[in-house]
Amino acid sequence: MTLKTCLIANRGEIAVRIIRACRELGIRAVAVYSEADANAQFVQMADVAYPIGASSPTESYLNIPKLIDVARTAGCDCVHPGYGFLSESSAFAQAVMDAGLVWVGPSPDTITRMGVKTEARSLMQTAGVPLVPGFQAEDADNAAFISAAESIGYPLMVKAAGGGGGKGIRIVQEAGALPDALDSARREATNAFGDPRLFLEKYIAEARHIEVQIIADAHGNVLHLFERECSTQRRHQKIIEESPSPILDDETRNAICEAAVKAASAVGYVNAGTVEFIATPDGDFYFLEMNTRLQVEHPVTEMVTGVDLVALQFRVATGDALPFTQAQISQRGHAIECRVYAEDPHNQFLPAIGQVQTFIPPQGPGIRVDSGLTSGDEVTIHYDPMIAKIIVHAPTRADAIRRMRNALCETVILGTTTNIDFLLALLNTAEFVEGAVHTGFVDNHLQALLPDTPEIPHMALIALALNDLHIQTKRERPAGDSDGDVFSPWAKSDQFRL
Amino acid sequence: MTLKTCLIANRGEIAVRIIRACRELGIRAVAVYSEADANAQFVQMADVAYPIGASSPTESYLNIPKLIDVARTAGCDCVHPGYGFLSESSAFAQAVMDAGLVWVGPSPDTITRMGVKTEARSLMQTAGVPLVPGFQAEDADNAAFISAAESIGYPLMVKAAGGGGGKGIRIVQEAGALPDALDSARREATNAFGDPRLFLEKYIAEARHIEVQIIADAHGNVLHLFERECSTQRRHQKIIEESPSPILDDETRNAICEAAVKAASAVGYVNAGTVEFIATPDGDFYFLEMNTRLQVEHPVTEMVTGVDLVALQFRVATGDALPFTQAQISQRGHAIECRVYAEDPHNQFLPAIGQVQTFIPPQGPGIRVDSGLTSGDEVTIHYDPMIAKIIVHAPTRADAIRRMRNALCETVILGTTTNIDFLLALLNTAEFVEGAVHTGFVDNHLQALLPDTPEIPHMALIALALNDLHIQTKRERPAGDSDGDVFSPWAKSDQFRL
Amino acid sequence: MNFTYTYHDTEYAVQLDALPDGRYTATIGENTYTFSAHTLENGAWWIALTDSGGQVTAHVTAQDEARFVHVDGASYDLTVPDTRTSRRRGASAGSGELTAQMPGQVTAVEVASGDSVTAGQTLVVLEAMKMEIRVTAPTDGQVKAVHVAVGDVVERGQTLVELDTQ
Amino acid sequence: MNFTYTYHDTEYAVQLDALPDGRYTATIGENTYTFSAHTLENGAWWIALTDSGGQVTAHVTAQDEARFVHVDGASYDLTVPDTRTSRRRGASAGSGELTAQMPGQVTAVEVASGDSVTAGQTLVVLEAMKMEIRVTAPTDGQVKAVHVAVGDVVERGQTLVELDTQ
Repeated sequence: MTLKTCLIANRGEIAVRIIRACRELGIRAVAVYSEADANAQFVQMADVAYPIGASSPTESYLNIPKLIDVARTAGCDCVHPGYGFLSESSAFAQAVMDAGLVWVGPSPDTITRMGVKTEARSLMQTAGVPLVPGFQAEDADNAAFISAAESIGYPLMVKAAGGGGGKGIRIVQEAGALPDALDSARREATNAFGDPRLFLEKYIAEARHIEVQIIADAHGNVLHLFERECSTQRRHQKIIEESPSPILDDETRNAICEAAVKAASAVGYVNAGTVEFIATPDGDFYFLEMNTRLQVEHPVTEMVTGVDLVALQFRVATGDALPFTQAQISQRGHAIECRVYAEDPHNQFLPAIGQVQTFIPPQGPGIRVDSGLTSGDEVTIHYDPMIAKIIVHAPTRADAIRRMRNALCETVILGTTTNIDFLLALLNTAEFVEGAVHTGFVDNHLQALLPDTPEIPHMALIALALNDLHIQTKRERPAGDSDGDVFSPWAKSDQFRL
Repeated sequence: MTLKTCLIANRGEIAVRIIRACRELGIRAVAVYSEADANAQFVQMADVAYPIGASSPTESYLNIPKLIDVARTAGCDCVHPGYGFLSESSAFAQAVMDAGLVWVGPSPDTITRMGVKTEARSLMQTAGVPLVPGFQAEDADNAAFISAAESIGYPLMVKAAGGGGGKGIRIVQEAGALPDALDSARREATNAFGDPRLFLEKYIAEARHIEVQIIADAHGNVLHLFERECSTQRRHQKIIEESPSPILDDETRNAICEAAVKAASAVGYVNAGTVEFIATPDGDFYFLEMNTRLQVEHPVTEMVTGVDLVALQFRVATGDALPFTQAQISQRGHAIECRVYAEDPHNQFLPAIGQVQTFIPPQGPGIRVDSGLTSGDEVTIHYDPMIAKIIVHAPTRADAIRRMRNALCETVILGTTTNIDFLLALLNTAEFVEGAVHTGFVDNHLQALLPDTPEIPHMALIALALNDLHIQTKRERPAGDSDGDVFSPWAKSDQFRL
Repeated sequence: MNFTYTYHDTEYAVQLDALPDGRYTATIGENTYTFSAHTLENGAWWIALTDSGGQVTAHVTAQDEARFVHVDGASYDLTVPDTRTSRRRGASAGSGELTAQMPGQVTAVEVASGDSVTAGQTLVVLEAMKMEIRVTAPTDGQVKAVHVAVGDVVERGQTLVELDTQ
Repeated sequence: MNFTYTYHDTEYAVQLDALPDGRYTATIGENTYTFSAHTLENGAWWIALTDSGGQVTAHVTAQDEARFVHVDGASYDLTVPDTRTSRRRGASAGSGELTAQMPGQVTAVEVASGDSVTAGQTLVVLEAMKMEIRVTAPTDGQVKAVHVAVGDVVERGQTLVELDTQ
C-alpha cells in the first residue's frame, strides 16, 4: 500500500517536520489551522490547508469531528498526529481508523493501555520491567493517597494517570503539602487529559531521566534506536536532551535498551514510541512511562543513528517491514538538542508573547533547526511558547557542546525575550560539561544558574541609536503595552509550565 | 600549541565555513576582503576584517604581501587558505611560514611537488600508483606535443602542469584541433596559475571521477576518509558529488583508498588532501592528481563519516595527532552535494550576475547549506558564480536523491537565474538514479538534459500581478539594463567555466 | 542627537552625531567612538570602528518602547523611557492592585471581597500558554475587591484583585 | 487592472481586480480565479483559492523590467514589456554589431578591421567570472570595425565588433 495524502493533525514545528517527510515520500500534505495560525509557516508549506476553528485548542486541534471532516473532504488516506494534542488519544486514533484511514501511530488499544499510567505500570510489572515503588488504586480519594503516602515515604511524586509530558505532576516534600498538591494536580490533569485520576510514586533524588527510542513494525520486529538522556529539566519540563547518555556504560546501556524492547513487545507495539526510565545514582533503573508517539526530542536520535524516524513511521504504518536489523543500528558521535522558548528567565520564566520580528536560525555543519515560525510571526498565548529546537551533531560530546554554544550565539530572535542566555548558562556549568546533571539540578540551583545581567556592550547601544536615528521621522509612541510592571512587587506570581 | 587568531585568506562560502570552525575552536577569525566583498557575509561574521584592495583577485585575494601584512597587523598566528586562490601556492605557504605563522595545509614542498602535475605523475609512478598513459616533458613545444599525441592516440586531453580544478583542460578529438587547444589551454593556464606548462593524457571514455579524502598528521598517521564520486561534470567542472560512490564494490573501494594512502604517504603528506582517480568502465583506476587543500565537496565526506575536516585541519596543523584510527572511520548513509550556480542553463550556462534579492536556503533534517551570501548580496563578475552548496544526508542513496530534490525545490533564489532546474533535471535522469553517470555524460547529452521550458503556472502570474499592483505607485522604469539581447542571433558565443 | 535606553533598571545615554564625511561619532559616558555604519538586510546594522578595525553586525528591532538588539552572539532587550509607563507603574504599586502579568483565562478565583489573606496565599489562578499561573498575595492583608470571575479572559496589566495591606 | 508578462518569448496577460469583500479575481486566458491574498515576509504572497481550497506561497521580486517568482518548488524569470528594449534589440540585430553579453575584460582580439571571417571564427575573447567567453562570428562576413582592445573592461551590451554580413 502506498499513502497518497496525509492529514497533519498538529501545528508548529512538528507539522513542518511532518510536511517535509511527506514531501520526500511523495505524500500530499494537508494542514489544518486555528485562527491564530492562519499565517503560520506550516500552513504555507502544506499542499492544502483548512481552517478548523478558534484559537483555543479545544475548538480546533483537539476537535476530533472537525479533523475527521477535513480528512474526508481533502481525500486523505492517513493521519499523522505529531506530538501533544491528540497524539495519545485512543479516541482519535479509533475515529481515524473508523473513517477508513491509516493512523500513523500505534493502535488505539496500545495507546489506551500505555496512556493510563496505572495500567502501564501493571503491564510492565507482569512483563518483568523494573518499576518505581508507588501506589495506585481505582477511585482512590485524598484520604487513600494520604494513607498510602505514609508507607511510600516522603518525598514522593503525585502523577496523573491519564497523561505525560510533565503535566499534572507534583513533588511533595512532606505530608502537609499533599492535599493541596493532589487538588492542583487533579485540576491540571482534568484540564489536560480529561482524566482526574492520580497515582503516587516514590521520589528518587538526583535521578537521571533516560529514555529509549523504539521503532516496531507490524511483522513483530521491535527494535530500539538507543537512548536519549533528558535530565536537564526545569519543573519536569525537558530543556536539553542528548544522545548518547553521558553516564551509561555499555552494559547498562544494553540492559536498559533491552528492557525497553521488552516493554514495547509486551504490548505488541507497532510504530515509533519511547520508553522512559528513571536511573538512580546507584545505577538502577526503573520504568517511568511509555510515550506512544513521536517525541519532541526525536532529532537527537536521528542524528546519532542516521535514521529518519518520521519516514519510518509512515512506512511501518503502511505495513512495510523495518529496512534494517538491530545489528545495523549504532550510535555515532554525539547529538544535543536545546529547546528555545519565548520566556524570560529573569522574570520567573514567564512566557514572553509578542511578534518575533526577526528570526535568523543558526547555520553550519552539524546544525539542524526544527522550527515552525519565520520572521514576523506571533508567539501567542494559545500554545506552547517553544520557538525552535536547535540540534547539533559532532564527533564528541565536548565538540557538540562547543557547537551548540556557537549555534545559540548565532541565533537571532528579536521581538520577544527567549531563554537562550539561560541555555548558554546551563551548557557552561561544570555539572553539564561533566555530564553530572540530574533531574533536580536546574530547580535546585536556579538562582545560581540564572545568568547575571550582562553588561550591555556599547556597540549594542550604538546600533540602537543608529536605528532610532534612522526611523526618527516616522517615530511615534502609541499608547501601547509596556514592560513596566515587571519590577513591581505586586506583579509577583508563581508559575510553572505544565 | 593552541592557535588563537587565524587569517582567512579567502572569501565566500568557504570563508564562512572556516569562520564557523574557528568559533568552535575558540580561534579569533580575521577576514580580508576586496572592494566587491565589503558587505559580504563572511566579512560580517569575522571577528575583524581588513580591506585589501580592488575586486580583481590579483589586487586582493592573490596578493601575498598584502595578506602577510594583514596577518601581522591583526596579530594572527595562523593562516587558512580555503580552496582556490592561494590555497595551492607554495610561495604563499612559504611566506606564511617565513612570517612565523602556522600554515593550515601541507608543507610548501608537498604543494610544489603535487602541484606540478607532471612531477606528481613521476612521484606516483615511483610509488607504484597506477597512472593514465600520457606524455610530459620539460619545455615541450606544440610540435613535441603533436608528435607525442600520435603515439597516445585520440581522443586525448591537454592539461595544465601547474594547476587543477578543471582549469586549462581541453579534450581533443582529432589531430587538427590540437594546436588551437594547446594555445587556448596555455593562455588559461598562464592566467590561472602563472605557469604555461602543459601535458597530455589519454582520454578515457565513459570514465568516472572518484577521489579519496586523506587526512594526515605530523606523526606519520595517514588515513583515508573514503571516497567521493564526482562524475557529474559539465566541461570538467563538478556539479554534483556524492559519497559513497554508487559503483565501487568493497574490494575496489579498499584498493582505491589504499592507493590514495600510498600516494599521500609517498610525499610525507600532512593535513587534508584529496587524491583524484579516474575509474574506467573495466574497473581499473588511475591516479589523476592530488589536491593539496580542502575541496569544495568536503561536506559529503563530513556527512557520511561524521568527521569535521576543517577542525581536523587546524588540529593537525598545531601538531596534534589524529583523534581516531582508520578502523574507527566508516561510511554511514549516503550524502549528495549539488552546486547551485548563478548561471542560465537555457542560455549556454552564461553566468548570471545581479543582485540576489531573495535567498531562502532549504531547511530540514539531513540538509546542510554552505553558502556565503544573504538576501541583498550581489553576484559580481569578479568571482566564481557559485551561490551555495546544498548537501543532503539520508539513510540510502534513493532517500538522499529524494531529499535533494525537495531541498532544491524549497530553495528560493530570486534576482538572478540559477541552475536549479538543471540540477533537478540531472537528478531525475535514469542514469543518475541508477548511478550510471560518467564524466562525459552531461556534455554528451546536454541538449536532452536541458529541461523543457516549463509551463508557467497561473499562480505565478497572479502573484506577479498582485505584487505589481502593490508597488504600482512607486513603479518607474529607469533606463537600466535589459535581458533583450539574449535571443539575438548576434549574442551567440561559446563559453566555458575555467 | 541624544538617545536614552533603559536596560535592567539602568539608563544609558548615547550621543550620536553624523560627521561630514559620512561617518559617525557616538559618546557613551566617557567613551567616544568614531565609525562608519550602514544598514544590511533584516534591519541589521554594520558598524566598523575607525580606530581599532573592529566591526560588528547588529540586528535591531524597535516596536513602541521596546528595543531588541543582537550583537556579538547575545541578545539584549531594552526600553526607551516613556513617562506614561512610569506613571502607570507608580499608580499600580500604590493602590495595592494585583494585575495580570500576561493575557490569559481565569481558571479559579480562590478569595472573595472582605477575605483576610496571608502572604503567599493563592488568590486567582490563570491559565495561559498551557501554563497555570497562580497569583498570590505579596503580603498579609484583606481583599478589597475581586474584579474577575472564572472563565474571564484578561489582558496583560488588567487588575484582578485589590488588597488592603494596612 | 491589466498586467502583461513575457516568459520565454510568450506574452501572458493577467487581469486582476479587487472585490468589495477584500478578495480578488484574476483572469488569464479562459481561466478565472477568485482568491484571497496577502503579503508575508520576504516579499512573499500568500494566495488561497476560494473554490478549491488550494493555496500557494509565492516569493516575488521586481527590479526594472525583470520579474522573478518562486512558486510550487520552481523559480521563473519573466520580464514586463518595455518598448525601449525592443528598439535596442532590433537596432543591434540590424546593424551587425556583436555586443558583450556580460561585463568582463577583453583578453584577446583576434581580428582587425577589414579581415574576412567565417561563421564560428573567434573574434574576441572575454574573461568574466573566471570564465573564458569566446565571441564568434555568427555568419561569414567582413570586419567593419573593432571597438575594443586587450585589457579593456566592457559593460554588458557594449559593442565589441561590427561586421558586414553582405
